[in-house]
Amino acid sequence: MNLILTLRVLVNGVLFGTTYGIAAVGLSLIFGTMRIIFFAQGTFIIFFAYISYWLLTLLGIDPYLSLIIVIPASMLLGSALYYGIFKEAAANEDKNISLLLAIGLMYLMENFMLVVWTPDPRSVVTSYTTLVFRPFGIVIPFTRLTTLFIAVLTAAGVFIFLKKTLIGTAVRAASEDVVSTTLMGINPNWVNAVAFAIGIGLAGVAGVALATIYPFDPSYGFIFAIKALIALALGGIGNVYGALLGGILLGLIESLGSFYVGGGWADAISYGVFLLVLIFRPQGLFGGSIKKA
Amino acid sequence: MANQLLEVKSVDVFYGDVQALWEVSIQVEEGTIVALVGANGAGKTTLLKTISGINSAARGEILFSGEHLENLKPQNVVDRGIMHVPEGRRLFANLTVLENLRLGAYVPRARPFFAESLERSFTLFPVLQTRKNQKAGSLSGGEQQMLAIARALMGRPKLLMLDEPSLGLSPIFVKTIFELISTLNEQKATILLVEQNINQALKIAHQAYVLKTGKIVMSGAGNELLADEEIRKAYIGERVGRRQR
Amino acid sequence: MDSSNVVLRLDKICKSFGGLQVLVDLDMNVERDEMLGLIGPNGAGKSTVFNVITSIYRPDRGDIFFLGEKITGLAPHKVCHRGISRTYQLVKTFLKMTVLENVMLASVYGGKHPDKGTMERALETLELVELTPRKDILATHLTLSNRRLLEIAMALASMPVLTLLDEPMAGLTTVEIHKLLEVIKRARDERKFSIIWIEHRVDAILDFCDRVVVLDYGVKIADGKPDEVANDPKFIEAYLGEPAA
Amino acid sequence: MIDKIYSYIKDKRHTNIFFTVLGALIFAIIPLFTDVEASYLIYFLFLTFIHIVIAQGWNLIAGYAGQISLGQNAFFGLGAYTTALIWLHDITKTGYYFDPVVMILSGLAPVVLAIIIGIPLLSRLRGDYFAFGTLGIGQIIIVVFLKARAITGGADGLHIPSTVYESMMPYYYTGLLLALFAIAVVYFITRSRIGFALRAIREDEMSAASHGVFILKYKVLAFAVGAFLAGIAGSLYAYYLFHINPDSVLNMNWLFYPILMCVLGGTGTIMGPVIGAFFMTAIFSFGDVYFAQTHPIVSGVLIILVMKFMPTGIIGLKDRILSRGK
Repeated sequence: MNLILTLRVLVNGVLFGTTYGIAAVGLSLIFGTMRIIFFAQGTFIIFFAYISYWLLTLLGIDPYLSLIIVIPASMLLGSALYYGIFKEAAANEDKNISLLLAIGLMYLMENFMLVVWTPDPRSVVTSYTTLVFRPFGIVIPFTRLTTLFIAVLTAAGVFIFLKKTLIGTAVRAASEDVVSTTLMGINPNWVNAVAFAIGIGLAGVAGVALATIYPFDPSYGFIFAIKALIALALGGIGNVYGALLGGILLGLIESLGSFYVGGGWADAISYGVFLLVLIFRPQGLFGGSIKKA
Repeated sequence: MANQLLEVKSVDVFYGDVQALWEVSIQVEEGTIVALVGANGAGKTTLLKTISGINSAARGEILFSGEHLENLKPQNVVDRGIMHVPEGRRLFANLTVLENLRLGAYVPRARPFFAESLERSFTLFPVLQTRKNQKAGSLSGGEQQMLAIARALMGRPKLLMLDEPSLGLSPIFVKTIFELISTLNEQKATILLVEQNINQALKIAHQAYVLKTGKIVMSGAGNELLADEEIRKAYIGERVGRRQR
Repeated sequence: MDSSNVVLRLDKICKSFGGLQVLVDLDMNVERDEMLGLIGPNGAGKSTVFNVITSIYRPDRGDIFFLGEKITGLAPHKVCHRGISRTYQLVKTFLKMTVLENVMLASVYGGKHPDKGTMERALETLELVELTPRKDILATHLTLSNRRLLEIAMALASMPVLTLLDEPMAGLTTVEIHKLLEVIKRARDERKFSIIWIEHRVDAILDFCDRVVVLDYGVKIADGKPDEVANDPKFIEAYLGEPAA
Repeated sequence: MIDKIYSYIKDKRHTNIFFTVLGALIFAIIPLFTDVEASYLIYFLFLTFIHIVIAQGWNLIAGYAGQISLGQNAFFGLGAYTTALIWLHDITKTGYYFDPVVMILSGLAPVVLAIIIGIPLLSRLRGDYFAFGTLGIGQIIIVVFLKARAITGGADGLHIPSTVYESMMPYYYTGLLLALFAIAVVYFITRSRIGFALRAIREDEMSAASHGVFILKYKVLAFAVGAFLAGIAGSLYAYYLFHINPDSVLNMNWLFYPILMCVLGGTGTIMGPVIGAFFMTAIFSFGDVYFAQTHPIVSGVLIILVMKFMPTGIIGLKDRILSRGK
């Protein structure tokens, strides 16, 4: 049944791609206000996957329930990171320094995790880990479906925040013109800190979601950062909505790539697509052109 | 002298090693229009940016209702009641008209009056009401300038600073903008206006200062300066405007 | 039309940014060894003309001919090799390089010249702008006026046929302006080349240029001898705004 | 006579040359006074030399031309694999240890990759976007090497027969020579007319172009030379490891080490990466010996602290202290 197989591949791609999508939305927000790619995003995702793992194994807290702790904690951590590390670099508008700071942070986090959790892969195992639905012969694991659900919910939450709240509008405004926002009386540090809080908060959500689906180890953070970056580029850097679509598209590309070309090639294919997009359509596949102020 | 809303006293400003303003002093009386005129590069925009806290003054004082502004960040200056409409408008092009206006009323001082201010803006600029859900970037140049001014008014400014509001607009819109500035003033707004359109600016200004290479070279009532032949020299040089040589 | 004497010809150049027409069907000629002034109010499109000539922007429509050959769309460095050099409104010298290194860069990469070595040309040009005593200090330590002179030296070090000067006098004091004018005059006497000169100081343009082109909203509104242009009402209106009353 | 030497050194242009030559002489005689086969010092210096080579490569592209490359691990790994493959198949028929031809070829293979990838990336992308574009080169090379199992041995990698190993001596001197070579290459490129172009591009691309600099050509050149240096560093490392696989020569440490060393010492200066390499290797080696597990955390903290408090590196620290005294 080739059709069913293809469908299964597609569904899996979408289900997994949403995790990339949430990560990319976080990257996109931080990029919008700070103009830097926050390389450590992937590493933080893995970090929160470990936190979720700890909460389960040490305290017996269900991963999905742990979101109640992880989301506020990660948002707090995000704003603390901004004020502690990135504030001066943001004020000096020195992008290279911010970039290297992010690299340093990623390096630090990854090695921290190696020490605390060793390089051996861990996975979160619960009673529902092996639960599977089979509508029309398509195999859909329960955890992936939940991930999709959480991703959609989170993305909707972020979009509503950006669209409906005043501070959300300010974040979008700052990603267009920071000076102009300060002339409205908006404190740029506040906006950046909010972007960081949401960015790392999304890493928290993505981390928990990832932990329920896949075994993970510390080095996976770097790969995930690249994946999120690819998703971002596909969607258009700075385009928050595009980032989510870009993530789903990347999930599809990987899923189709590993099915039709062979497992292991998926990384190379998605990277190839990424390069082509960067070179020929730097504004991304969705939406209009990048407007230069 | 009556109520001085803004007093700039002997301000020096540098860009790196280069001095851009030399002992500049101006006063803005409450309820008046004050114009800053002068050639490009004379330091008009620099002065506005210094008042609004984007640039910092190396020396001198800036007093607003008697309060020092020199070391405040731009967001805190806005908090005190100064709204600055920068050159080139700098709207948030991908945000809607309404969202732009909402951000104009961001400061806590103005936020509670949002609905009231919005109504006033829509009365002043009916066209903005019809386009309120359109992206700011899709407006025409003149409409964008209106939105920029409306956005600043949302902040309920005690002082409104306009940097080249007529720049890049077609002559018809230039006229509209100047009429608007007069109207605002009749409604008791205090306005500090930077303009290259010298005739129009001086015509509506109560008081004017002429800047040349970072220094105030002349000042006086708008209509006095308008009649003064010297100002043309200060502005675009000796030979322009003379009938015959 | 006798075109043998024309070095640069713009043919119906159009350029717009995001729906805003910046240049509209612009025709313009520069003759050999001519000093052409390009003036107009802020936002008239003057700098865009330079950016189009030096291929930083590609025109939407129209063509540019230099020494009889089409140069539209040529890479910027190739335009320089053909013999067009320029300065920028915001001085763009290389701050972390010494004065001599800056000029060397221009003479090494600006184009090949059989008779003179690159070092010889660099030193000679520095002499021309009187910066020889400062040749070993970093450009960042120069004053603004010396940085402008350095940028002019860089523009001349490639032995150009045509040089584009973008507001070389902006931000300078009267004394510095006199020196700059002197240097440009001397360079022209010694080297023989054409200049297009954008300037806000209209008096200087009228005094020094052989011919003046006036732009307003991207449209050429006057083109002629300085005296004719100075008394053209269209020009005065473009500059001062509509006459008051 | 002494006065003459002193004034020669005092001249800023000669200081770097003087210290490099002096350093080279000192390092050249060190093995005469130590037990080369047992000394940790020799191993430490050997590692430092490799680090200097790859750091100078990044220094040229990022520090001098201003284009941050995040793909140096790909070039390093490609160089290592090239050496291993030529050695195993005896392609050059020379077959001896530290064959210069093999090492040069191992530098050239990354150059080809750098040119193929560099031209489209550098002609279309600026700043961050270029950095992103280079980021995945390492990943794509890993995938290719894993998949081309017949040639590369897949995840297990390639084994060079370690029986040829006799002494640490040739490693040490080859490393020293390559480090000097890398310093000299970057020094002479930056002092030549190419150096003008690179520095101009770093400061302002548009202005450089309007002064006649063919920007793409020089950016690609810097990228390619950086790849060459990474490649020969990889080659030397392959000779040392005997067993190379994606994990050992393509891991992201080889992406971060050069950045870390340049940033630590001072990017865009000739001696910065050298100082940075000594510092970083010392810290890492010390950490390896005394607290093996946690030392990479320390280096992460170090990057952050350096970027936060002395963004111009150790070299820049000197200038900052001097200017504070003013």
